[in-house]
Formats: sequence, structure tokens, C-alpha cells
Amino acid sequence: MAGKTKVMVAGAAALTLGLTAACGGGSDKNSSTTTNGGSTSTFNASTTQIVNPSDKTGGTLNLWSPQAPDSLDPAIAYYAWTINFSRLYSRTLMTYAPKPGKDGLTLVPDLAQAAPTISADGKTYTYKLKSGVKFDDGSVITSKDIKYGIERTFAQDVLPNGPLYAIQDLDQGQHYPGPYKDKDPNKMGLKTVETPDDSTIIFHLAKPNANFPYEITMPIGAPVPQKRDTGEKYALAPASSGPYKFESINPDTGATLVKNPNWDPSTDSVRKQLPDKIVLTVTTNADDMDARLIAGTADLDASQSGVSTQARTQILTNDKLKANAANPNNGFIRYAALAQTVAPLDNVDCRKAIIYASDPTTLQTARGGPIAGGDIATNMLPPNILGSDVKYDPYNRAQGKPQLDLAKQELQKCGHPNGFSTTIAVRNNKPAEIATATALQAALKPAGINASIFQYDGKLIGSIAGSPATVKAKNLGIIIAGWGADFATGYGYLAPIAMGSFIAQSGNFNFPEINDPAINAAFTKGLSEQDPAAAAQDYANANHLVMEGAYYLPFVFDKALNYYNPRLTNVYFNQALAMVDFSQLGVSDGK
Amino acid sequence: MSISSASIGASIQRPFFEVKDLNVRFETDDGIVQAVTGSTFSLEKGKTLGIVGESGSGKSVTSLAVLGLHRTRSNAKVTGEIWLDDQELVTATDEQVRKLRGGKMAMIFQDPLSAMHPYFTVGSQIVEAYSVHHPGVSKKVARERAIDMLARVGIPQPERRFNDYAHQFSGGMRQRAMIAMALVNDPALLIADEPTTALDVTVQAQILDLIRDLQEEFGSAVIMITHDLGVVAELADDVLVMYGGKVIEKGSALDVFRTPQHPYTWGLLGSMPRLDRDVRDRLTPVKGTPPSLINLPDGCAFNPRCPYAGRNGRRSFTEVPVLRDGGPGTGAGHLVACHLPAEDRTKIFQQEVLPNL
Amino acid sequence: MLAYIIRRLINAVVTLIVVTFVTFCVFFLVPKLTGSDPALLYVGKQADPVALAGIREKFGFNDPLIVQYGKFLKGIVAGRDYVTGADVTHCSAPCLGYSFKNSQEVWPLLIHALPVTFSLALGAAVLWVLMGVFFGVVSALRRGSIWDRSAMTVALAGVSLPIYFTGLLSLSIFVYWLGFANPGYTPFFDNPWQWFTGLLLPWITLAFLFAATYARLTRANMLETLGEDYIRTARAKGLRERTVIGKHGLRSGLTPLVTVFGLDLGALLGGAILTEAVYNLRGLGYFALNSIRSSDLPIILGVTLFAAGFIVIMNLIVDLLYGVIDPRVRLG
Amino acid sequence: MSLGPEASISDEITTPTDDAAVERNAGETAIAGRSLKQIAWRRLKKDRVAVGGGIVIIVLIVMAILAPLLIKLLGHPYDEYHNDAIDPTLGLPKGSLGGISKEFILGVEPVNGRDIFSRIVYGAQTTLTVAFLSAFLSTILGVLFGMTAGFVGGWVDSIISRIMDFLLAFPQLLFSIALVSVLPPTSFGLGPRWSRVVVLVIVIGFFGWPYIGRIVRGQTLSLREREFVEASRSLGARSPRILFREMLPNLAAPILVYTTLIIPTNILTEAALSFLGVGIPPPYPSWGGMLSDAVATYRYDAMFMIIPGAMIFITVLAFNLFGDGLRDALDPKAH
Repeated sequence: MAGKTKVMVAGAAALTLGLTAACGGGSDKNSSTTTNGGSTSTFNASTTQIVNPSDKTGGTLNLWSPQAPDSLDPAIAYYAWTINFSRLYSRTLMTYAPKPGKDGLTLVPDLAQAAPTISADGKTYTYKLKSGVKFDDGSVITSKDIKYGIERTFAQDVLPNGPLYAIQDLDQGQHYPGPYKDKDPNKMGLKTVETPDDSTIIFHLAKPNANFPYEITMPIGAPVPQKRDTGEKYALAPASSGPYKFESINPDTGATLVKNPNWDPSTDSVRKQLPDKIVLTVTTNADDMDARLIAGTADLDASQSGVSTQARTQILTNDKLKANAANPNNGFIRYAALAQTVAPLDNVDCRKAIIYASDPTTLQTARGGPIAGGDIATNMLPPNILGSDVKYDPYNRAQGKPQLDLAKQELQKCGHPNGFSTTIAVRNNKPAEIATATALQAALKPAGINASIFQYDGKLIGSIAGSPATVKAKNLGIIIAGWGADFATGYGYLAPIAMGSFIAQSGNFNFPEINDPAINAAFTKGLSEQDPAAAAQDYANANHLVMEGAYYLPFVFDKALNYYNPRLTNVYFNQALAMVDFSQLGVSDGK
Repeated sequence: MSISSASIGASIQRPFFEVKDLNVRFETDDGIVQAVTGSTFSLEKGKTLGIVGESGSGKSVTSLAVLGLHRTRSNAKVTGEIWLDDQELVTATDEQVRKLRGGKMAMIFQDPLSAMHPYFTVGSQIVEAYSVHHPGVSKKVARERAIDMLARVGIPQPERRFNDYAHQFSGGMRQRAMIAMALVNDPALLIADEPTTALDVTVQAQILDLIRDLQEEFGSAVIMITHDLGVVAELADDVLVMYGGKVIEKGSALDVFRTPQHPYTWGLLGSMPRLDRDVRDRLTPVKGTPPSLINLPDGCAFNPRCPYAGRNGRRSFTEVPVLRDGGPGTGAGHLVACHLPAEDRTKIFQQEVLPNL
Repeated sequence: MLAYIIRRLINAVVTLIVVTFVTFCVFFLVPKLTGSDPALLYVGKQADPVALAGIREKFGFNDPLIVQYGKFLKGIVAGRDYVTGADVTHCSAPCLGYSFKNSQEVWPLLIHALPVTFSLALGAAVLWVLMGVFFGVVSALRRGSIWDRSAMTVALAGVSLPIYFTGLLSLSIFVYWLGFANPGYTPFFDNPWQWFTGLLLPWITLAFLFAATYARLTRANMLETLGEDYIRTARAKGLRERTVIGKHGLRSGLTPLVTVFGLDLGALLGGAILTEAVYNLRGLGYFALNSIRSSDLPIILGVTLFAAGFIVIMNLIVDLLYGVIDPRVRLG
Repeated sequence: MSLGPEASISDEITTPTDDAAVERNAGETAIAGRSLKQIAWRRLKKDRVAVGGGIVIIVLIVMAILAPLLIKLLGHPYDEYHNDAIDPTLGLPKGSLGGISKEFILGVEPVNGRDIFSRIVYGAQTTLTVAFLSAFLSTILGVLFGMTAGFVGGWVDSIISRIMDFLLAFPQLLFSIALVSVLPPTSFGLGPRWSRVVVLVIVIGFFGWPYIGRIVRGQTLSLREREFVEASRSLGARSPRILFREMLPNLAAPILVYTTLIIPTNILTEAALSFLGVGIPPPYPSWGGMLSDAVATYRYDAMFMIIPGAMIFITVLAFNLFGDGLRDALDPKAH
């Protein structure tokens, strides 16, 4: 079973394998600069270079977030920013290189001595661990700690909501219940992972999967010492293998990290240990957080979800502030899925009518406009994915206006010349999605398409929009959603939302229930290609087929406008993490 | 006859208490309420004046005017003269009047339950009344005085009752406590506003006896306000009958009861239950309702209810009768405000009213 | 007296049980009626069948409603263990449930939120009582004057203003225009001055609303009291006007306020939802709102119980207090 | 006062179970009958402030009823987007004062450029409908239960009184938010807008009835002992007849006053629920919802906050003024 991709709650975890340099903000040429400690920053500078490079130590890094972390437990952490944050206290076998641009997409050894040895059939991965790497309590990190960490993700009843990659790749029919119900006295009962000695770990896959190294680079691959595991309460005191360890944690209000004395920089070529202390403050007041960022009493929005509307205005209208901001593409597309199980959207022309009738600009504005929302999306592959082509615009959306005459023609073709009625399903906890739903509703009206809006509890997406039966029963013809891949390959991004084998009875994300043999074949072919460029061609092909089938109405290639305190050092946008890399940050004034 | 009204006998010496041409009016959103118009009377020490009338006739307003209790109401306007022991009260300062209140002149209110503060003990309220007029007196002395007063008005176990609240007293006891509070400073003028209305008959008699005894003991002048002529008959030396804010008949108790002059007074007498009357006889109440003080009837205020109003042509409906001597057959100082000729009144009373009383 | 208190306490407990039962029923039945599964709320979007079964077992969602409710009640008294296989999560008494969203027991979570709501409510209460009583009394004494009219106009405007509007207005004026710091909560013992300054704006905004009501109420009560016979008696005794108003008038004019104040404070202690929402204060009300938005039932139940508890307790206190301040009231 | 959003639970109107004013008032009504109505009407007409409030209320009602016409004359459809009126980068209205112009007389909403004027007008529809109907529901329930409790007495009275106490001890706003948020968006065969209106009416109306119920119960208790009731009972009248023919007319004045005074509270509650995101669903306008939307932009587009806020304020104030005037007019003791 292929990697399950997620609809992000907060931001993106776009782990890019490809070679494309996703360079955001290309449309915003400006000359605003700011000077800090001799180096200069310009708008979007951090997306292409390291801003304020420095090795100065000391001080406190003040991270703020308008949203609590989903969990600090590595088995659960799935928000893009908590994955990024976890790198401060959790190491994995491999991790992303701390470099701007496409270099940041490559995996470099972390706990492992080197890249894994892969068997000829591509099914066995063998990693050798560095020696002398310790947890914060001084105990040595062994391969069993890594295996135990992976086993924990199997205990879905105790630790739900985390990535399921380990189960999908490694269970292989064992029905391993997780370590808490493991009959093995050492709790090492997962058969597909071997730890012949303390420094070797071997993974046996059922079939080749080039994504596997990336999957266990997520925090699920972090070591967890069994003797310190407290089940679901582990999130309140996770062990540290990284440069920082927790001094205190309150899941709702934040956490304080201090230097981990047992972290040895000579074993870690990736992370820095510059500030003495890192404080994560969870606030309920996003406006206050933005005000603090601008005032300099907060350093960075850890959620990287973009500043609020008011601060956006303030930043964009002030060149000085703008110089410390960036809006890179975050690998998400916001779109409406057109469910072909719901009449009359079973008819491709009716779906096309919706696409033509929609107003690209109002949808873009509803998402936050060109800078904070994103560029008008023209197709279903985001720009940072190999095979994407933003110029591919089959429905002529980039010009920004609705095309009512074309919509009417399509309606004629589909046998509803006077329009029809349908329902827009939207999560009630996403103001921007609700805004796009109402914008779409308003745009469809002149074409005679009467859409009513159905709001549902966002937490129930898996059983409402994600349940084909519910979609059909409630006539949810149009489903507003957003998508960011865990792995930014064409397969990783598009297959879960366009390939027939991904249709599930609950938790489905292939909302339109696309099961087109031609599309399925394109994905299968792409997965088997050894040459990335050839694979990219297959995915481009799949993208074309998806667009021709009018299953999706893309809104924007998502962007988020973020601001950082000019005193921060080593600020850069990591394309794999899809945000500023926290592990490199320091403060220039030592406070 | 003890009436020494200022209109008769221009003595240089003022009576102990005298009210001259008292007017009280209130401005309300619904119009001007002319509560008392041109009220004039006087009273000597040791004597009792009964003021009789229905509710809204101005009797209570008059007594409150005497105590200066309209001063706190911004919409009240009081004119005329009020003399107490050679001191004029209408023009006196607030502070002067306040010092007299509760001291030289005191008042017993109608409903002692609502007239006593529910949250303070009865004793403390009496102490308060004493202390304010005896600054410098210790709490202990004040307390002893209060207990002494409670004992004198006939409250058993005064020491214990001192700490009770008004609601813990029975009706009669409460009225006694009220009287104790009024008398605690030996007032020279005591105004009792319907002191027995809320009480049952046996207690009524006890309270009246008490007031009479205390008056003899303290030698106070007493104004007894009531709508009950029986009470007046029992206590009063002089009687004042008020209607629609005006004095309509005034005279010694003896005269007013023997030869009442005003048809309204006849009505009042007719509505008074008497022990010597046959129970089968029906009481004859005064027909109709009291007039609105905002909108008094033209002419004689009593005309809508007066069975004899038509006897003078339109006069009763156009001309306000003045208070003047009752004419032949009445005692000295017996005054009445009625358009009926004196002879007619005598005749009507003798022939039509008296037999039914 | 003791018997009375015991009887009232029993009453209070019964009320709280009914409150929880109603809340419990609604939030367990409504998802059933609308065809969704409470277990889904815990596992989130993945809806993994293993996880779902585990959650159902753990929470006892398979039990009948009354059994679930019984377990909930028992948890409050004796604590509760959530068991799946060998994994046991203990929730010690008083256990209001366990929020699996962030792996925390509800009770300490709410206790943690209490100081914020307490600070907000009590600080505002002091302000509004002082302001309300002052303006109410002065208006009553100068009835019809310019002072009275303007105070009552402001008060009427005050009761007509929604707090989320005044809150936003105050923020735009004081924080964004005049540049005061954004309101926020600092624990009193961490820094009393910050505690004070951080809550000043919420206090004033909240107090303004209540002060308006209290001014109207005080004025009405005082006017009624000043018209009472015993005030006339007090004057007739020759008491100074100061004593008449200050002692006899206030004593009975303000006594009814005790009831209202008790109820208002009780309601507010359960969470000043709107104020906390506008100023982003993390009190009980904020918690409640958040848990409602994320359908975190254990917390919703907990906050409802807390809120009802405060109202019931304040009611009891008010009644007991009345027995002391109003001699006419006999408890028993 | 219903679930008065974070307002004092008891304004003057909640105390009067034992308020002499009302008792006397009812007594007056009993005696004076029709004439009190005339007196009250005369007083009300003289009360300029109350008349002002009444006029504002009438204007609002007319505005709500004529909404489609007004929009045709002065505005744009409430759900029509006007992208050209919005600065695309910032999402804020072009021009000063939130885009107020001849075209858009109250400006446009940020982000989508919808006509604020038409959204205010349509918002009045929902606000007034919810406020009136929920007050009506509270009154019906309150009168029904209050009169039953007061008239029948005994265990019926204790049960109803207990229920009223219980409801008053209930964290109502909290519960309403929770309840409304879990209810399905469409029900009763109505569209999303009106089905939510019905839900709001039921929730607000339901939590409001104990306030009226307590007052009516107290009134009924005192009326029950009055002569005219005794008289009709002794003449053999049956209970329902006594209740509806003899007592109800005498309760009319206080019921009218408290119904009027519960309306502004209901407006505030409806707006609060909309503000907290459980009111009328988009794209249908509601004042509270607009205020809630304004939270995102009020520093740079203050008008979008001020206009709906001021509308709520003016409407509530008008009802309060009118209600106060009505109470004063019907309560002779106030003078």
C-alpha cells in the first residue's frame, strides 16, 4: 500500500524529492531591504539564501505559535511545524540538509553513519548508527530505541493521529498491536525490523519503496527509550536526542527547551546549538503574536501559517517590515473537488461549467490575495513538484475572470441549460475555506448554478467528505479542501487524490472518486520509472488527464506571508520542511 | 372652649402651635397636585386636636408639612406659616427643622411595620432617635433610656425585646414601640397619624389609652389624624374635618359631634359604627369617591357627592365656599365651609340626618 | 441552620447531577441522531478501524448511555481507569474525564484555567460594584437632575452595548491607536503589576457593561427605598440626611443587590466566554469555546459542570448571606 | 434575562417577583381595567424618549420587511461579490471609510466586496425575527407554566419552580453554543438560513421562559387571592375560564413589559452566538457574524466593525428605551 498523504491542519509538510527549485514569490519584485548586524535582508531573501549567517551563541529564541502543537510525541507529531520543531529534540537516521533551495531536499546522515545500504531488490534497508550518540539522560542511543519508536506508531488505540507509514510498510500481515500489547518480553515483537546489534537496524519491506527513507525521516523514525515511555503521556516528557531538551511542557501554553549537555556536536553535522534557551509560547491571540513579532518581543511564528490580515497590511505597506518577510510557496494547492458520484456532476460538462463559472480572483482574494494567499492555480500539480507546469492552464484561469459564456455552453452540453442545484461542503473551522465556499457560491449563481453551503465539523472530514457514502447521501457535489504532500513527488502529491486505488470508504481523500484506468496507469508507470525526468512526464500526463476530466477546480498555489525578527541569525527557508528551519536559528544580540 | 384660632381674638401671644394658610402642592408628571389649600388651625399644650378625613383629604400631608418632611422632595412646594413655640418652621433652615424633628415635635406613623426599619433592631432605632438629640450621651445611657421607654409604653421584658426586630413584634407591640420611639425625647408636640388603623379593636383601645396617659404625663400637645370619628370623639378637644385638601369644618369636639354643620361631616358620622345602635341598621357610607387632587371639581369640592348641592342653584358648582362661622346654633369658633344657609343646615341635620344616626 | 445548609447542599448536588446528565445526554445523543460517531472525534481524520475500536473500548462508547454516565459519575468520586489491553490510563479523582486530544485530565486543566477567569471576574466585579453603586446612589439622590439623566443615559447605552463590540472598540482605541500593550494574563504571583495592567482593559470593558446594569438597579432600589415609610420615620426622628441615606437608605437599598451580584458573579466565574474570546484570555470560557469547536466532550462536560457549580454555590452563599443581612429571612 | 450574553443576569426586570410595583400595577389593572390602558397610552405618548425608541423600532421593522425593495433601490444583492471594490493585495476596501461611496452607501466588506448596506438590511431580518419569535416563545412558555404553577399550586408548582430554578442555574450561553454547534445545518425542511433561525428561536426562547415564568407565577399567586377571582370561583366558574378570562387580562400589562424587555436581550444573544460562529451560516448576513468577520480587519477597516456594532447598539437601545417607557407608563408607582 502506498504512502498515505494527509490534509494538513496547519501548514504543509512538503518533502520534496524532485530537482525543481521551488522559488516562491517570483512575482513580487521589490527592492526593500533592511540592515541588521552588517548583513542585509530583502523580501523573500530567506527563500534563496541564509540570512544573517552567524555562529554567535547565547540568548533565548522566542518561538510563538497561535496554535498548540498537535503533539510533541514523535509518534504523533504530524503538523509540518511540529515536525520541524521536533528536530530540535529528536534525531532520525537521516535528515534534511540545512540548505536553502533545492539542496535542502536531500537527505544526509544524522543518527546513521551514512546513507542506508539498499538490497538489490530494493526491499531491504540497512542502517549503521554512529557510536557514542546519547539521550539527554546520558544513555546511549541504540538501534533498539529506533525500533521501539517505530513500534509505538502501531499502537493506534493509544497514540492515534500520527503518520501511518510504518504500519503500511512494515506490518505485512503481522497485525502487530504496538509495544503495549506486545507479547515479547523485550517489546521487540515487530518482525520486519531487525536489530542484530545495538548499532545496526534492518528494515524488510514487502515491495520496493523509494519513499521509505523519507517516511522514517518524519519523527516516527526518532528513537524512544522504552524505559522512559509513558504511553500517551510521553508527549509531556519526551526524551531528547537532539541539541535541546525539554525543561517544561504544557501542551496548551507552550514549552521551554534548554541545551542538552549530552548532545555532542561532533556527531551532528546538521543542527546548531546557538541559543541557550528556546521558548515556545502558544498564544490564543494571533494579533498579539503578530504585534510582538513586529515589535521584536517574539522571534518567529513557529506555525509558519502566515501573519493575520491586520499584520499583513502593516507589513506590506511598510518596506522596512517587508524586508524581514517572505512568502514562499508551501507546496499546497487549495481547491474544490467535484464529486462525480453526485448528479449532475457525474457529467463532465457540468463539472466544466462549474470551473468556467468560478471567479479565479474572488477565490484568490478569499484565500488572502496574491501575496498571502497564493497565485491563481491553473492545474493540480504545485510548482515545487517535478512535472508541474504552471503555464498549463486548460481552463484559462490565469486571466482572473469568470467565463460565463463558456460555462453556459457547458451547461447546454450537459443538459442543464438553466443551471442546477448542488451543495458545497466545507469545514467549519477553516475561515478561509468558508470564504472560498461563499465566493464560489456567489460566482456560480449568475450561471444558474445554485449551490448551498454545508458546513461540517472539520475534525470529521474523514467520515463526511472522506466517506463516499456520505458524499452521495448528502449530495456533496463540491468539496472544498487543500492538499499538501508528505513527499513532493508527482505520485506522492497527486495519486492519493486522483488514483482509483486510494478510494477508501472512510478517510478518503480522493473526493471525486477518480478511478480512470488511464490515470491509474500513468501513476503505476511513474512509480516504476527509475529516471525522475521520465516519471515526471508520467505525472504531468496524469495531471493533464485529471484536469481534462474536470475533477478539480484548483484555487491557488498556496503561499503564506511570514515575518521574522531581524535579530534572528541563519534564517533560511528549507524546501523539504516547507518553512524556516528552526534548527539553525540563533539570536544576534545574545538576549 | 379652647379653640384660640388666630381669626378670633387678636392676642399678641401666639398659641403654642399654629398653622396659618398652609398650602402644599406637588408637581408631578401627570399635573399639579394641590394637596393642602389654605389650612389654618392652632393648638395649645396639653390639648388634643383631631384631624378627620378620608384618605387623600390632605390630613397626612399637613402633618408631614409640619415636620418639614416635604423638604426632601424636590417637587413639593409648601407655603404659609407654621409656628411652634414662637418659631416659624416653613422659613426655618433645614438644620433648624431637623433639630426639632423627633425632639420638640415627634410623629407616630400609621403602619408601624413599614414605618420601622426592617434591618435594625427596635431598640437601636429608639437609641438612634435619642442619641441624635442628645449628642454626647453614652450608648449605655441611651440604651437604658430606650429600655425605660419600652417599659413605659407597656412592652413586657423590654430588655429582651430591645434586641428584636420589628417583624418579631406583634402589631400592638410594634405600635407601642413606635410610640416609645416618638416619645423618647419628650416631644412638646406629638402627631399621631392613624395610630390605630392597622390594629384590632381591643388593641386600638389600649393604644389610645396609652397615648392619653402619656399625654397627661408629658403634657404634650397632640394632633390625632384619623378617618375614624370614634377615635376623635374619645380623645380630641378640637376637631378639624378636611376634604379635598381643605379644612371644611372646625370646632370643639363637642360642637362638631353635637351640631355638625357640613354635609360631609354628616356623612362621616353616618358611617361611624356605634355600640348603641341596632345592628340591623345599615351604615350609610359617604357615597362616591374622594376627588382627584390634580383635578378638583369646580366650586365646592364636595359637590359631586353632596346630596344638597343643587339647593343653591349653580353656586356649589361654581363658587368655592369659604370657612366661616357656623351661624346660629353653633358654638363659638365652630366654623364651616358650606354654601347651605345655616338654617337649612340645622333643619336638614335635625330632620334628615340625626334620625338615621 | 446546619440542617438548612445540609439540605441546600444536597439540593445543589442534585442540581449539578441533573445538569451533567442533561449535558451528557445531549452530547452523547446528538452525534448518534445526526449519524456521527463520537469515537471519530478522538481519532481524527484517519478513521483507522483499529484505532476506532480501541477508542470505543477505552471510552466505553459501546456501553449504554446510562452505564457511560454512571462511569462518569463514579470517576468524579473515585477516579477512573481507562483501559485498553495492558495500557491503563489513570485519571485520579475528581475525574471529570480525560481529554485525549492533548492527553490530559480535564480537572487539572480546568483548575489551571480558573485563575484567569477568577482574576477577570473578581477584578471586574470590584470595579462594577463600586461604579454601579456610586452612580446609582448619586442618581437616585439627585433624581431628575442633569447628573441623573446623563448617568442613566450612559447606563442605558451601557446595557445596550454588546461586549464583543466594546471589546473590539477598546482594543482599537487603546491598543492600536494609543499604543497600550495588548491585554493578557500574567499570574498574580509572577508579577502583580503585569497581572494588573494586562487585565485592566478587560476589567474596564466587562465592568462597564455590568456597572451600567448595577447603576440602573441601584438607582431603582434606592428610589424605592427612599420612598419607604421607614425612611420617613428616620427623617421624622431628626436624623441627619447623611445618616438617613447612608445608614437607613443604603442598608436596604443595596441588600437586593447581593442576590443579583451573587448570581452574576457565579455565572461569570463559570467563564466569561465573550470577554475571554475578545481578549484572548485563556480562562474557563475560552476553554469551553475551544472545546466546543473541537468537540472535546470531556472538557465541555467539565466546564458545564464547573459553571453550574459556581452558579449553585453562589446561590447558596447568597441565601446564607441573606440569613445574616436580612433579619426577616429565617433559614430553615 | 435569558442567556443575556455576559450581561447581568438580573436587570431590573428579573427582580420583581416580589416587587411591589408590579403587584400594585396588577392591582391597578384589576380595578381600573380599560382606563389604565388609556392612561398608559397617554403617558407613553408623552415620553419622548420612549416614542423615539418606538420609531426606531418601526423603522427597523419596515426596513427588514422592505429589504428586497431597498436593496434594489440603494444596494446590491447581499451575496454579490465586488472584487473591483477591493484592493487585491491587502483584501481591504478601496477608498477611505471602508469603501463608502455613492455606489456602496455603507461601504463594502473586506476580502469579498459585498455591499454592507444590503447585508445590514438583511441582517435586520434575521435579528428581528429571532428576537421577536424567541421573546414570543419565552412568553408563551413562561405564561403557560407560570400561570399553571401559580394557579394550581401544590406539587405542580414545586416541580415547575424547581425546573425554573434549574434552568436559571444552567450555564446557558455555554450550553447554547455547544448545542447549536452540533445541530445539523438544515432542518425543518428549511434552507440553512431559516432553519438556523428556527434553532436560535427555540434555544433562546427556551432559556428565556423561566424569567417570564417566575414573574407570572408571582402575579398569579397574588391574583388568585383577589376578590374577583374568588367571586368568579364562587359563581362556579371553572379553572380554565378563571385563568384565561379573569386572570390573563390582569397579567397582560406585566407580560407586555417583560416581553418587550426580553427582546433586546435576545438580540444581544443572537448576535453573540453569531459572533461566536454558531449563528446564521454564511453567506447569509447577520450583524454578529459581520462583527466576527471584522475581527480580522478592524484595525485597517474600522467601518466594517463600527457599522454592524452600531446597528446592534441602536436596535438594542431602541428596544430598551421603549421597554423602559412602557414599564413606566404601565406602572403608576413610577411617578
